[in-house]
Amino acid sequence: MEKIYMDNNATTAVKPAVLEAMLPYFCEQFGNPSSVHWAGQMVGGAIDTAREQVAKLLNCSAAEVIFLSCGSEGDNHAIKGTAEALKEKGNHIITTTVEHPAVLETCEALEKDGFEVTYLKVDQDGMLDLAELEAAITDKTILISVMWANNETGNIYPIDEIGQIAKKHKVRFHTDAVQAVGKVPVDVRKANVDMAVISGHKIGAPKGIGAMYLRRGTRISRFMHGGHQERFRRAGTHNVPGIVGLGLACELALENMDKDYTYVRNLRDKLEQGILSNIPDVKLNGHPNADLRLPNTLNVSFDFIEGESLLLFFDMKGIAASSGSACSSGSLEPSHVMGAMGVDVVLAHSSTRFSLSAENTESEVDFVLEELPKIVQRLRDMSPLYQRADPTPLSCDECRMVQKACV
Amino acid sequence: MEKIYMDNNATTAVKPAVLEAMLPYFCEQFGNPSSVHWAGQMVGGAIDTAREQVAKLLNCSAAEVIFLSCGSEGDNHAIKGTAEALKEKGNHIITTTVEHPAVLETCEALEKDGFEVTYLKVDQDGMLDLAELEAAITDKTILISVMWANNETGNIYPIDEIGQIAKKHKVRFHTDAVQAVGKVPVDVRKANVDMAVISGHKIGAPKGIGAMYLRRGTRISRFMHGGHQERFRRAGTHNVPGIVGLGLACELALENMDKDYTYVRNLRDKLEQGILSNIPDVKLNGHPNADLRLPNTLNVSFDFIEGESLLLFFDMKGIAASSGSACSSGSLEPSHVMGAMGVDVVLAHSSTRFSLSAENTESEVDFVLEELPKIVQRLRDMSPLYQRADPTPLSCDECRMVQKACV
Amino acid sequence: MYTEKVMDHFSNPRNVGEVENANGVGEVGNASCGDIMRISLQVEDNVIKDVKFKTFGCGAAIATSSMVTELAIGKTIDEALVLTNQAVAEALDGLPAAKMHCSNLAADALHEAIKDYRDQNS
Amino acid sequence: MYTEKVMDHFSNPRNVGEVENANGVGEVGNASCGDIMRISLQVEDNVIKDVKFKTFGCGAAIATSSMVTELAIGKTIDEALVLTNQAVAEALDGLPAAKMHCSNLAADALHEAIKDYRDQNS
Ligand SMILES: Cc1ncc(COP(=O)(O)O)c(C=O)c1O
Ligand SMILES: Cc1ncc(COP(=O)(O)O)c(C=O)c1O
Repeated sequence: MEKIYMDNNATTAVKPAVLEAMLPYFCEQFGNPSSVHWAGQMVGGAIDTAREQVAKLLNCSAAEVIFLSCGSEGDNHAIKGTAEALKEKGNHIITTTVEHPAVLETCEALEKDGFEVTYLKVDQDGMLDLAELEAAITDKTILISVMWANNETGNIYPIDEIGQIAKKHKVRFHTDAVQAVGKVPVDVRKANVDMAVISGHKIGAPKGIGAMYLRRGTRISRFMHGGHQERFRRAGTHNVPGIVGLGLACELALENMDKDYTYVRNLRDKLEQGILSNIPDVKLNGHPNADLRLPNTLNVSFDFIEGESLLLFFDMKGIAASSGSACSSGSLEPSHVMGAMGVDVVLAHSSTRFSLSAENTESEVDFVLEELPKIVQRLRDMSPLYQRADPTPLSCDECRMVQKACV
Repeated sequence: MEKIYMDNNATTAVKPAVLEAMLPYFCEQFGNPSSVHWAGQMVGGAIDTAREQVAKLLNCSAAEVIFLSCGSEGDNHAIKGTAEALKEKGNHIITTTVEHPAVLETCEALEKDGFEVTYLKVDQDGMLDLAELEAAITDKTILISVMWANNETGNIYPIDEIGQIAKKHKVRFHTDAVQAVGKVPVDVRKANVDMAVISGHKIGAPKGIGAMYLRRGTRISRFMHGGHQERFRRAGTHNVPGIVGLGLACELALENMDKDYTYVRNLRDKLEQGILSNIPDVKLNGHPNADLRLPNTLNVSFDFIEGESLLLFFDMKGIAASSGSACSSGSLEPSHVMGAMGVDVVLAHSSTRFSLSAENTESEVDFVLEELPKIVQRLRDMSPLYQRADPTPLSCDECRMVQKACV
Repeated sequence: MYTEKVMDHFSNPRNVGEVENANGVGEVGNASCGDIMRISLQVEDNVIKDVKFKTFGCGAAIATSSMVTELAIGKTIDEALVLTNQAVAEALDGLPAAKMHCSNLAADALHEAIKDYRDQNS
Repeated sequence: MYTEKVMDHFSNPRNVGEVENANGVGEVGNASCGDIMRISLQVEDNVIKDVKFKTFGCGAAIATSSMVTELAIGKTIDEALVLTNQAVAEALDGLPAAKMHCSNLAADALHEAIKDYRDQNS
């Protein structure tokens, strides 16, 4: 069976050229770059090069790039490090209800430590009201954290405008750029961002490596205490192969972005139109204007059915996608992003994300468009909600308790 | 020129079998193990296997193993996570003056947050007084953190006895086992340890992966907030190739420990005896009883000369070792471990660590023993301290200030 | 993640649908939780002659529903009433830990349907 | 880490030792910091006829010491006094940032030696 991978927002395959660039750094150039001797010195240049490559993609200087282990670490570091460093200045943080858990749960943890967090609502298209954002700023506000693009819907947020607002009010601005980077231009200087986080495995580099842009002069406390690596900003022996891989992936992303994502956008648009026009009771999640979404992301809900079973039927056809259903994500509730957008709970459970890459082909899209209607119909025929007369039973406290117990 | 790598406590080459095991997980089995589809499911088993392999080496159950990005992260997580989780119970932590910076600086950071930390002194051999440790325990003590073996001297601490003391007083016990694991038996169950940290790149796995043993039922706060990975204990997409590599490296370590480290011990002993008997004014750092040190580690000071220049002359002969000199480590002061042992400051600056592996050969040791005396003599002839009449100028406040400015 | 048996029942679910002229119908779960199971029965002389399910839910929910219909058919209602969710899971060679509670309610749905039958016929 | 010139001066240091019958000796640094530089001079008619160094310290310390002796030799003491640590570093094609202050004291040692010469001869 042919495998069709349409879950690139979850993770990507390492690009062959990236793996090849990494290979010498496992067994041969294996030194610790902090070491004085040949084994250490022979890898230092590779790290410098990678730092330049990352800096170029983000349009910052190499000295503003910190390597770390993943996107989650970057978000934790940026937010907790700011909270700790600026706690004399204020205790208020502004973020949104649609952030990744690495931001949301970090903010929730800070709330327990006495910080106050404003979680900005989004509208039904998943977009922010910038007037509301600006109005939320108080003289205690030390940080605005808004993701560059949303992982589930692909919605792109107006980072440049938010950067202007942050600058005007002299509030630090962090953006989780994990999903945006490599797919759309991410220019931290132009956007007036102080901190931006990226993750290797979303752009063809391996898992276990990420980076943070930290604008020169930005005061931040350490998150990972220990050695003097990364100029005392991140302890832990450098992950040299990972860093080399991330560097090259950034270079390739910059080089190929236009070409790759024009192509991907066409595929995605075809998939989108095919689904919306051929399957009844389907809802597009995210902004209806496709220009305001990442060119590779499509999120749709198929009414009356649940996401995990949809994914499993996809899987039997070799199609890999993802779902906002609680059952498939391991969380307690269906996607908080769908919830924030006011998507009906049944639709939230069936929200399905297709996230494409330049590796996908038109015939893969055709195949999905051919199989999808049959699978949806089959599950609908099995569903007690489909063509139902009485109202959908919605909430049940007991069941919710049972559910909490199951984690 | 032949390259002789004797800096395995800094980092190790990835074992070829380990790299081979990792390779399929970059480009082919690249899925996110949290995903429902084939791409995710095909890697889940690999993670389970790796977890078993780590658990077997540490003698714990697989469910007690948490994967994370490095040793430093493990130490941060164990200590900060305990401090946060048990802060209602007490605010006192006991550790030692010879811990790795990942422990020491984490404790120092906690002191700023109102925790009290006892840093146990060591004697001139670098050993602890267990009566002093026990006497330091108060009803506010929530954590004892003592490394299993020291990275600079190789000293092995009496973890079993400390485990008994911790158990008797019902205090949680964390050990940084980064240097011990794979070189000497690390049995967390026997030792009554609650938390133990290991790092891949010290045992032939790649950089950027580590693990923590967390005894079942041990309450700990999150360090990395975000996704539900590792049963809500560590956010961030799993570093699948790294995890696979760490697993196999643990299996190989268990399999080969006896054989490899009997061999390594012989080499180390030969190097040790050769240096001590052929070079005047040399001091052994660490416990004189070699059984109480890691079988691969030798730390010696060559009086009158400074470590970095020694390392650079070594390097010209292809020999990679490391030094406790401030100049070579990027820190402000010469090794805090040498300081804690009361080593004279000049000797501390010349402390040199040879850390061997099973890849080293007897002819390499012979070569080092042949070159070393010449290098030492050459540097001594250049040193104003060698055969000096007047006393060594020791401290200079101005210069210390200059030094602080240079980081 | 799932056993072969689960995948078999999930991909080829037995007894999908609604029993015509059912004399007992039970439904458990709700949309918020992401699982709704509906069982309809035809009981004759205390024996379950026909049973069908409709389920909105994940793989485990569908597989347990399918399995419970197989286990129930031909049983007396007293026998069916001692069927537990646990027994259904075991008949499927087990379920992932996270699914044991949330999506394993098929026996409950069956019991609800039997209760409905009894309520109607007493 | 180090430039070729640094490595050259470090691995083949010029003018190591102690000038016999020196008429000026200067020493800077201390053991705590890990750098001690000692310069001895032979001055004749205000010109540095001979200069040697002994240094305890890292690669940068040794290389700057060697370089300063090369730069100083043949200079008048007034010329030598305007030699800066910065100029020494530049003559070596630069030093790593972390070494610019800590290990770059060779010109200071030279100035101390000249001061000693003047103190002795005034
Ligand atoms: C004793 C000890 N603990 C912790 C660490 C930190 O490990 P990592 O570099 O993986 O963060 C090291 C190595 O540098 C070490 O030797
Ligand atoms: C928007 C966003 N932020 C953060 C992350 C976390 O990245 P990582 O898995 O590298 O920790 C992800 C991906 O999971 C993401 O999509």
